[in-house]
Amino acid sequence: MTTATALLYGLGGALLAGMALYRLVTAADWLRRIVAVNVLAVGVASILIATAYRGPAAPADPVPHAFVLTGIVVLVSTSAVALALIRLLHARDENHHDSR
Amino acid sequence: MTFFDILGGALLVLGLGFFVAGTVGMLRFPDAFCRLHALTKADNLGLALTALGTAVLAGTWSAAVKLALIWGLVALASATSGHLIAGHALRATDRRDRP
Amino acid sequence: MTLLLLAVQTGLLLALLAGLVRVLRGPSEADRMLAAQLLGTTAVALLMLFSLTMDMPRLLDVALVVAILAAVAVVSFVATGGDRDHDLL
Amino acid sequence: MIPADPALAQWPAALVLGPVLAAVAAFIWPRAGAVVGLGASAATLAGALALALQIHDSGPIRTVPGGWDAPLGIAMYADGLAALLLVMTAGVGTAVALATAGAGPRQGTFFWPLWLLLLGGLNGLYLAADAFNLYITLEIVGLAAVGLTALSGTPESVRAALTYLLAGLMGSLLFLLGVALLYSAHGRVDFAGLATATAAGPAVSAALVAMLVGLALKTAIVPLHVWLPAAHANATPPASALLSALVIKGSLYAAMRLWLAVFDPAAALGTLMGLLGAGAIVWGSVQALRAPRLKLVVAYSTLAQVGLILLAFAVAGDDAAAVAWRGAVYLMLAHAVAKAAMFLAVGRIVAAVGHDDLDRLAEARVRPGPAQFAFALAAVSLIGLPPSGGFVGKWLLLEGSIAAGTWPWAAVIAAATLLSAAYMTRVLAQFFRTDGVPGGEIVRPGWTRADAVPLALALAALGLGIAAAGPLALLAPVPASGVTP
Amino acid sequence: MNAAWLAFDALLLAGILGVAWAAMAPGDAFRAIVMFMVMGLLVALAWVRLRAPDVALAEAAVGSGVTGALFLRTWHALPREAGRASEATAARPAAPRRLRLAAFGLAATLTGLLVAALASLDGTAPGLGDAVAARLAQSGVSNPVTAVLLNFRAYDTLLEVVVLLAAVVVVWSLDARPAPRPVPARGPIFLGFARLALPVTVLAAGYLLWLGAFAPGGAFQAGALLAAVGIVLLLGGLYRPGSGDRRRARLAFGLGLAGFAGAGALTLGLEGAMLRYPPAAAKTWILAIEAVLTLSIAATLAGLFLGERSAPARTGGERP
Repeated sequence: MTTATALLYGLGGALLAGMALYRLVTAADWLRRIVAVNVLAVGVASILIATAYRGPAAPADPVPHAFVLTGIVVLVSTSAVALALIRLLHARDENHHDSR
Repeated sequence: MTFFDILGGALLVLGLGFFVAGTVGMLRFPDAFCRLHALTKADNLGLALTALGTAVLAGTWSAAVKLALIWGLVALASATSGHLIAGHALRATDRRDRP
Repeated sequence: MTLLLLAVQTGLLLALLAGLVRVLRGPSEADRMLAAQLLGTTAVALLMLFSLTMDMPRLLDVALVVAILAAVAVVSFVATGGDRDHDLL
Repeated sequence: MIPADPALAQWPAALVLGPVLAAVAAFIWPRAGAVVGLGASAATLAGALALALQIHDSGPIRTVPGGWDAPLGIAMYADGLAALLLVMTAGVGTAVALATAGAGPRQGTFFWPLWLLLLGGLNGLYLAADAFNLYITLEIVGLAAVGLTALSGTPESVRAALTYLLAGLMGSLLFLLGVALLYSAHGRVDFAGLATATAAGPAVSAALVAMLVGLALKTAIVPLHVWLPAAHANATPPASALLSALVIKGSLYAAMRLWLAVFDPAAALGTLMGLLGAGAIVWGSVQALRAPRLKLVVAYSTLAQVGLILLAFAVAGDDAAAVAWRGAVYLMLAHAVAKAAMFLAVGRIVAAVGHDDLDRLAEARVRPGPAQFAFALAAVSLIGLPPSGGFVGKWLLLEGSIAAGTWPWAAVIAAATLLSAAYMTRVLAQFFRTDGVPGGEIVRPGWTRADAVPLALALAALGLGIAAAGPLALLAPVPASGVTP
Repeated sequence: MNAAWLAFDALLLAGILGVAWAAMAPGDAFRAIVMFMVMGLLVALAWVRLRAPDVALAEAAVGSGVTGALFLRTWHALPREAGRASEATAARPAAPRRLRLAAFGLAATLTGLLVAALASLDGTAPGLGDAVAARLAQSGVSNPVTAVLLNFRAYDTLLEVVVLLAAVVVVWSLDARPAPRPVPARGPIFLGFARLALPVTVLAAGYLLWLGAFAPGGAFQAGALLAAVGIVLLLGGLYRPGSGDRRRARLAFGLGLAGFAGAGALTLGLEGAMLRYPPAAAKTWILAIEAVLTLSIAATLAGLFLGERSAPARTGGERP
């Protein structure tokens, strides 16, 4: 981390990751856990993007940017699956209650 | 400092004023309808002034065209959602009043 | 001049953060969505200023996309009733 | 480093592209799913075998898809270890696919694309020589595995799939965090460059910890295993077979590769891994001894078996470690084949008896002899009795730990054998008990074609012990040389 | 000046941290979702500040937009009382004190490790920026991020598209039956908006795709915008998928990967390495792949949104 800006956002990423981990373990509902996973991903991305930063004048390193772009798409895919499972879980539970 | 610098700066400061006013209105007004009223005016005008100021300072035609397009889109969305949110809030109030 | 732009920029960010209070408090879903719309517009304005202060005119493209998405998001929300009276699909 | 023979260089990429393209075809034309799936699985097996032979004859293959060499580009690397796992995956997968080909239409529609995506993802994982590339393959494997878990459609399986997805997602994000730290420390993520990079500091240590914890979550290493029993015990039998035989091995392989090729971990960390392994052996075995359902016993035994493999991380000293690693890899191989056989056999038993409640098995009127026989044969390999593949693996592991002078690990291996014998005996005893059958005579269904696959796999698990020389020859240089891509 | 920027960045970061915390806090689920979407917005601003406009675009479009829409769709499907954790969505009751302490310990350890790691970095690792710049001329495009994604590390991107397909396969495997439920028609205001905004969005998507070769933009961002169009069409009942469309949808989902992997196989045969483009035609290859990807990504993201059908429609005929 060569610049104060990069260090700032990098440390922010570390905090985000810690916060997300805390909520991930303690959250009581599935929806909140998926949000927490997304926050964790933002923390990781923050570290990568901060690593790539080379100051206000120089262009940034594009390779970590590509990593994060890939990560974003992977995460939306996984979140979609998780949310579909939550909906299905709820639908099954509801049917269960109906039939009682 | 050229004339355009001063003009652009003034427009941006004015734009900020509208955004601040809109935010204050949204925080202070008592119900969704008043807030809607404050919001649609504030963000339209605020963004218009900001876009204008940016265009003056950027000083290129391509920037100006893009800024106009952005403002148009936001204005359209704001008008639409203003109507729709009002309808939505109305329905929600109706529901609450019903036993 | 740059300092003035930076000050305006910081002012916009402060307004944005203050607007979060309405998202937090609600109380109705319409209130939260309304606040989110204002935040989206403020973010677009911030991106416009970034294009000047960071000297990256391409950021206007980012502003354009954010504007479109904010519009689509809010309109989709309210168009579906914004509540659970209507099924989504 | 690009091999002179261009035909050779195409094998690794083709092993990833083939299954992926087949998955698309199976998804678009569900009716052709079984044909496409079986064909692609068999073709992948043939390709993997050809690759293994090439590597056996002429050494590891390194290619750079895209034509840009690392660190900017991505390298693929195939050595004996990768080749062995490629063959294992395609082989076990083809067998499971054969067993599935007759299943119902709903499962068929989505089983085939999911399995083919899993196959392509695992192949990519084994061939990865780049940390970020490895991350994406882990995600492919994870998503396909979740899909397979939820395929049975029962509420339990949906809940298990959700838990599994979340655990896996957290694991892969921790892994990605490690990749980010590695990039920020070294400015590159290719294994070869990382291995030679000198600067080791807090960032690299943190990366190692994050990646190992992430992979441990995905491999279900006790105490990060909570998702596994529900996922493996509630999926359909073919899905369970694939999940426990192959998916677990993917992340375990990744940890092994990083451990051997990228990092230079402290001996204390190795000891810690060994202790975790010993803990997993005890916990998994005790749970297997107490589990009320047959499928749960089999699922918990996976925890114990993974713990056994972990012991290799603890063996220090070049020569001793080399022997122990070969044992660990052979255990992975034997476990994959035997566990697939076992889950498929359990599927047959459940289909015949109607439940897998262990206490009520002795009361069952129907006794599916062939499936029980296959289960017993697979149990021989899992316990590690001669002449099975499990025996060879355990023996090598034992030899390594004795050569290193670490007697406690040898004692753990012996204890693991006794414990696995105990929980397997508990199951087998129920198969033979007939005193609980309330009156009437016992029905013994004869052989059917569906029994062939589990039996063949169980026999293969035994055969791995008899024909160990071939596979072990591939592993000869692990890890003394040639392991760095 | 620097101090002013630093203050601005610190303020933005504080905002992100606060919004993230609020998004994960227990309580009203709708509030959490809106907070999450706002977080995406702020994070996009942060990426812009760190000179990563490509990532900012993707974060706004995919991270905040599409993911937010997915969350809202799930929120709709949950019961009214699910504002708080309902029985169905609850993983377990509120965390006991001991668990919270353990979680805090874990989180503090993680943050501590990361802070120590980041503080130890002295900026000696140069990264791959120079390597990219040196070969940019040979890549066929002039936007370095696109060059990395579709040329230097195109294999990673191919696998990323595999992940996308795997996700849609799983989501669609969760329930394969079509939904008979009719979509209510929308009012004139909505239709007026749609008539104006949707064509603009489609144009913007095309613009982003074209832009990606030399400026921030590209297939994924364009695909996400197109997906937004698709989602509005679906929500507004302007497009009603019939039973025959499922096949076509599968085709659209698979097309991107088939095209990309097919290009991989073709280059493997022609050039002897997967995704090594003929140097003179690199730009054509990249644009062709990106065009197919954009359409397929748009369809896939919309397919992930549509997903399996809502429960009452599915089980209506089965109840005793």
